[in-house]
Amino acid sequence: MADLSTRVAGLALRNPFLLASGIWGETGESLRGAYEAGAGGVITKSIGRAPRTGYPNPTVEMYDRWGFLNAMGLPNPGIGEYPREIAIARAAGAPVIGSVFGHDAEEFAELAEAMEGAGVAALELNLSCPHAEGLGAEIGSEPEAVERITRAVVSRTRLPVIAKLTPNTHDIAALARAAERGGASAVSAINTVRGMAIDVHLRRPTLAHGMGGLSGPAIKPVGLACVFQIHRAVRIPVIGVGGIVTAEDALEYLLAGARAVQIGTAVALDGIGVFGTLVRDLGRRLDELGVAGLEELIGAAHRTEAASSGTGDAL
Amino acid sequence: MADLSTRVAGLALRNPFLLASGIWGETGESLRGAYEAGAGGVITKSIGRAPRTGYPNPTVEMYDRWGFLNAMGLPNPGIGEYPREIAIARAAGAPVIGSVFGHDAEEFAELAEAMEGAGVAALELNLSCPHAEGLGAEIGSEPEAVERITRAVVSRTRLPVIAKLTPNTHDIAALARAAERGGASAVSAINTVRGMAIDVHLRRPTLAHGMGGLSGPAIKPVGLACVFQIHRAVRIPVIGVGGIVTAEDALEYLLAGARAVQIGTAVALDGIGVFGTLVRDLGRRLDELGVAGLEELIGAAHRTEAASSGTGDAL
Amino acid sequence: MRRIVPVSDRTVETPSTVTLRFVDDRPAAPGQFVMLWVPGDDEIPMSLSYVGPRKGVTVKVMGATSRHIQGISPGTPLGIRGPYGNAFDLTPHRVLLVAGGSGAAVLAPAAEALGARGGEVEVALGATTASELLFEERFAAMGAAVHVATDDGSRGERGFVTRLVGGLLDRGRFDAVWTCGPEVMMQKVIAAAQGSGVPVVCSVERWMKCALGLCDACALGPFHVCVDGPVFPAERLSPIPEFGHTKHDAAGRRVPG
Amino acid sequence: MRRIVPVSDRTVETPSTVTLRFVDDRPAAPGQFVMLWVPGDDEIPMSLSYVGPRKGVTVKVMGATSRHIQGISPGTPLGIRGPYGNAFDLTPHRVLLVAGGSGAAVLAPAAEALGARGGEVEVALGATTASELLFEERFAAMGAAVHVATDDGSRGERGFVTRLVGGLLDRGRFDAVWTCGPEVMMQKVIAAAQGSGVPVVCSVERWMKCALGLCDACALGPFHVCVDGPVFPAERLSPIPEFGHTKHDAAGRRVPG
Ligand SMILES: Cc1cc2nc3c(=O)[nH]c(=O)nc-3n(C[C@H](O)[C@H](O)[C@H](O)COP(=O)(O)OP(=O)(O)OC[C@H]3O[C@@H](n4cnc5c(N)ncnc54)[C@H](O)[C@@H]3O)c2cc1C
Ligand SMILES: Cc1cc2nc3c(=O)[nH]c(=O)nc-3n(C[C@H](O)[C@H](O)[C@H](O)COP(=O)(O)OP(=O)(O)OC[C@H]3O[C@@H](n4cnc5c(N)ncnc54)[C@H](O)[C@@H]3O)c2cc1C
Ligand SMILES: Cc1cc2nc3c(=O)[nH]c(=O)nc-3n(C[C@H](O)[C@H](O)[C@H](O)COP(=O)(O)O)c2cc1C
Ligand SMILES: Cc1cc2nc3c(=O)[nH]c(=O)nc-3n(C[C@H](O)[C@H](O)[C@H](O)COP(=O)(O)O)c2cc1C
Ligand code: FES
Ligand code: FES
Repeated sequence: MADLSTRVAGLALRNPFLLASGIWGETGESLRGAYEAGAGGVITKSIGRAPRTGYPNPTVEMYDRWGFLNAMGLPNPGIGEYPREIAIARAAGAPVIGSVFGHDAEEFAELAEAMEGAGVAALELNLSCPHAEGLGAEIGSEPEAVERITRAVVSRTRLPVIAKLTPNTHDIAALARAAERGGASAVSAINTVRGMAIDVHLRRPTLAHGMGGLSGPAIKPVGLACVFQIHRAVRIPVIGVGGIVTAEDALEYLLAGARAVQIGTAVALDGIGVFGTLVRDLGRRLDELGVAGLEELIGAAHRTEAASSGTGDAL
Repeated sequence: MADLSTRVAGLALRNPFLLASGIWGETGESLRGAYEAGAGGVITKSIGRAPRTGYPNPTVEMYDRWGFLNAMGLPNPGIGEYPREIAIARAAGAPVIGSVFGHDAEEFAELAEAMEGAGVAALELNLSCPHAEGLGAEIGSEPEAVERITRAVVSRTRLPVIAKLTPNTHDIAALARAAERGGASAVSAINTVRGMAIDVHLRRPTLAHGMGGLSGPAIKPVGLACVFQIHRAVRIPVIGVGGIVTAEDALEYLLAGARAVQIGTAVALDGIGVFGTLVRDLGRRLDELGVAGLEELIGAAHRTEAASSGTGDAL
Repeated sequence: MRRIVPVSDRTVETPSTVTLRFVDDRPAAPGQFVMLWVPGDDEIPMSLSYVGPRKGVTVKVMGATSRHIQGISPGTPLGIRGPYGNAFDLTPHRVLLVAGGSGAAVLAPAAEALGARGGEVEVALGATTASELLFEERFAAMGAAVHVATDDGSRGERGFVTRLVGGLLDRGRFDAVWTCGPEVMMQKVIAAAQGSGVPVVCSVERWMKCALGLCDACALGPFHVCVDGPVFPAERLSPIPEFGHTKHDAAGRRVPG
Repeated sequence: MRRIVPVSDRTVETPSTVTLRFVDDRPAAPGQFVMLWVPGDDEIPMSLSYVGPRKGVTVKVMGATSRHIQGISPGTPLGIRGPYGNAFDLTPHRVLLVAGGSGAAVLAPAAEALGARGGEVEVALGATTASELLFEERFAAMGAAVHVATDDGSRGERGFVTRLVGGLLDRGRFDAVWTCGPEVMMQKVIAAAQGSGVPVVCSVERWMKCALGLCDACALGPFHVCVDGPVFPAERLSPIPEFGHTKHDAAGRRVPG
């Protein structure tokens, strides 16, 4: 079978499928469970300085299989208690990427240091949660802030730093360039797309917080566009996320330029077994295509485009 | 039956359902057809100074009923020839809103003058097409540009001006405020969300242009969030657009604050008969709810929210 | 996925427990729960105490939301989504039910479903005091023998209901024990059944947000109660250190409970 | 919606016309078309000249893309979406086919389908010159009488195929006329059938982009050829001023054509 391993941000992964942040990532047992189900690595829930309960319920709204709206509000036990969860996942051999969120560069840097202490293999900076006041995308939509925060974190840890970017911007490439200038080893794209649902009978938003973030198949085209644009704009690698459910979806992201991908909503759609299915199906698909490994595919959609650039005779 | 009429941007409409720009809007016969099928009014294809063929095919990609990706590239016959199409639609009694796009304020203003000459009832400024270089969202994502262009158009015509905004921004409320400062009578939100699809077998984007715009049910949550935010930010009315297929969808937009809505992709999903269905179903729904007219519903989701604001005991 | 249903009936079951009924035609099985949205307040998990098209939830006062729910009058619209989670396996023939507090809410429809298949139940029903015994008459109406214990001895045996379990297991030939109540209680039931060869099945609770197996709020060791539970065979729960000891709170901290 | 299909066979039909076959199991009816994507080049509408699971398109050279398509060798992957549009109504029993140029591409599968239902066709087949007569043998293989006209007189009647129509309608008892070719040709067919009482059905072409009834590129009066057509009864086309006179180009301008 084809070799599915990949390298990104200094991590050697057995396959490109990472558990996305905020999914199954509150407890060590769940992180371990995702890894044992086949994930190449796991990303923790975004962790902040202090414990946070998040928004009241309802925190989610599900459409047919194509879409999912959430406003969890970054619940997390706080960095003080979280290292024990990381330890459980690490004990099972899982490469753990620690996701952190904060209000400013200093807070991000402190959290990063604590995560390093807890033994994570890399950091992901949540610069992109679409529904948290003074956090996430509210700070992550300015290139200067992305650069400043990334630089602060990079200067305070030796870990590879991944900046997770928001699609709620007119120019995600500018955000990626800012992360690159700040010293990021990679960027992930995308976090959820700002969205809302309204209950017609009750005449009110269905999420307690009002605003939420859209995930699932509906945002795959948006994530692909972002990854494609970022791949053109920077030299650091991209990790694709948004709407991946099948191996075909993952291949689209690889072709757009992603060196690894994250799986979120698909866990709700198909259960944690989705990791096993993805690994099996991607392997089969590569065999069918006669492709030995991922390297040949990563970014290939750019090469094809360049090769034919409108001349009308390439095939 | 309930009264479905609404007023927005100086227009008195028999119902809130407008044909969205770029759908059935190239020819006068089609604009007329949409009006005769039941639309409250029609918006023309976005018209530029000179004829433009748009991008080569493939220009569209359709998912299951939930999503639609397009990169038409603003094909249009140019403002020189287009007035005859407007005349055909006007002869049938349709309120016609003229949509225009340009590279700068002067171009927008000239087009607006020509549209006024052609007898449209209002103007919609396309500040939001997500896939045209130097046009649409590329200029419409800066509040200053939105204000400048709106002001230039307002100063050169007596027509109500509607600024159509892009969701590809971190702060659509800022764009709406800019339009309001520039003198717009209303804003429409949203245009399509930037997106892409990649063919795994051919390893290339499926749209000839690469980047496209996502429309249809997938973007309804995004459009609702935008309309909700805009309604809070400005005093001028909002016209909602994005993913409306059913009367329930339209009601969500009205509750979020829209005074009228536009129908695009639903025409591909259900045919032009969708206008008749929407009018009938919205009327029935209002009767069921015991609501006499739209006014009571417009923006009601904001009022409910304010009434309960987290105290946990409102119902 | 979410439906808005008006409350059709409100019944005060005990001083601290109220049942609300509503019409909803989604199929549901005993053991499953819904996420119940009280608009403007909160959305919380509630087992279905009635699983037919006229569904019901039986709510015990815990805090602000459950108190609010109890005061809701017929006609009020509530949001529901689900039913979620798994259900009781109805293949055993004779089942001993051990219910503590609001635990009877989920065991009553299970007992009725078993009865409809020709099975039989015997019930050990516990409460703090006589007036708090939940669904005693409903169990009796099925023809079940109901054995009662109250903490204050105001009805039946004084003390915890778990004290009844050993004796009942010795006497009756049961194919299974189904239990729902505080986890310490369920642990005692498991202990009492140990050696009897009768398998124990527990319905457990954890904090719930998504109820879709995504957010991890309801993690219990390797399981997610919203999709893997809430019904678990005891042998899956017993090895989990948290069972009977800790829960995750809304922030995901491990707290006693 | 889009599938990638490798070309399985390439057949040169005439000096300017090539058929490409490919396997695709979506059901299709004669008259329908696909959007054929030549990656890196263009995506253009093509009627299905074979509608079974081994489908085919028969492409006449018009410009760059059709020339490119003609050169494609078996194994090359093409994109297709569809089939789109409506189909010929197969209820008439005896049908006169009038084909000009590549028009035979869409009429041939319609004739075969009619034959399979027990119907009969007679064919008036026109081309510029003898070697360009398309599908003459395919029609003959159905047992149909094929009447030929060429502009240069190199085969059959000299001149336009429409000259044959009046005489054929006088002789045969036809239930319908099906025609596909240049619009001026089809207008002449309609004129020739006028007064005969035999209904005429035309397959027309317009610029296509979405093929989903959305973008308006294919507008023809009140119709959209991609969803309302491409097959229209003559009485729906004749009142439209554009029919036989103007088309919309890729920019939506009204141009002669
Ligand atoms: C699967 C399941 C089925 C349940 N079935 C029933 C039932 O049939 N009858 C019944 O009375 N109760 C049931 N509960 C418990 C019920 O959900 C809580 O009692 C209720 O949420 C309390 O809310 P409150 O606002 O009144 O209390 P609060 O003051 O908000 O909290 C009190 C306690 O209630 C629990 N709680 C609060 N919110 C949640 C939440 N979102 N998810 C889980 N627990 C929460 C916590 O333990 C918390 O410490 C069930 C719980 C679960 C998980
Ligand atoms: C429903 C339908 C069925 C058709 N079936 C056949 C068929 O079976 N066999 C066949 O040979 N031809 C068929 N055509 C015509 C075919 O699509 C054009 O000949 C082809 O697009 C020419 O492309 P080109 O790039 O070679 O030419 P260009 O040089 O690009 O253009 C030459 C002419 O081709 C036409 N054309 C180009 N692009 C398009 C387009 N996207 N949509 C419509 N017309 C276009 C225009 O009239 C244009 O002026 C059909 C067209 C339609 C609308
Ligand atoms: C319930 C839920 C919680 C999430 N929490 C986080 C989070 O804490 N930090 C973060 O960076 N992203 C979070 N996300 C975003 C996901 O990691 C991911 O970027 C997004 O869901 C798109 O991927 P998907 O379509 O595969 O779900 C969350 C998403 C969901 C659905
Ligand atoms: C094929 C197509 C063409 C469009 N062309 C234009 C256009 O020319 N000008 C414009 O302002 N919006 C254009 N749009 C955007 C729509 O007007 C609308 O804002 C968007 O599709 C979202 O609405 P929907 O989900 O109902 O389609 C186009 C959309 C589609 C699908
Ligand atoms: S409640 Fe979210 S995983 Fe169970
Ligand atoms: S091709 Fe777009 S409407 Fe027909």
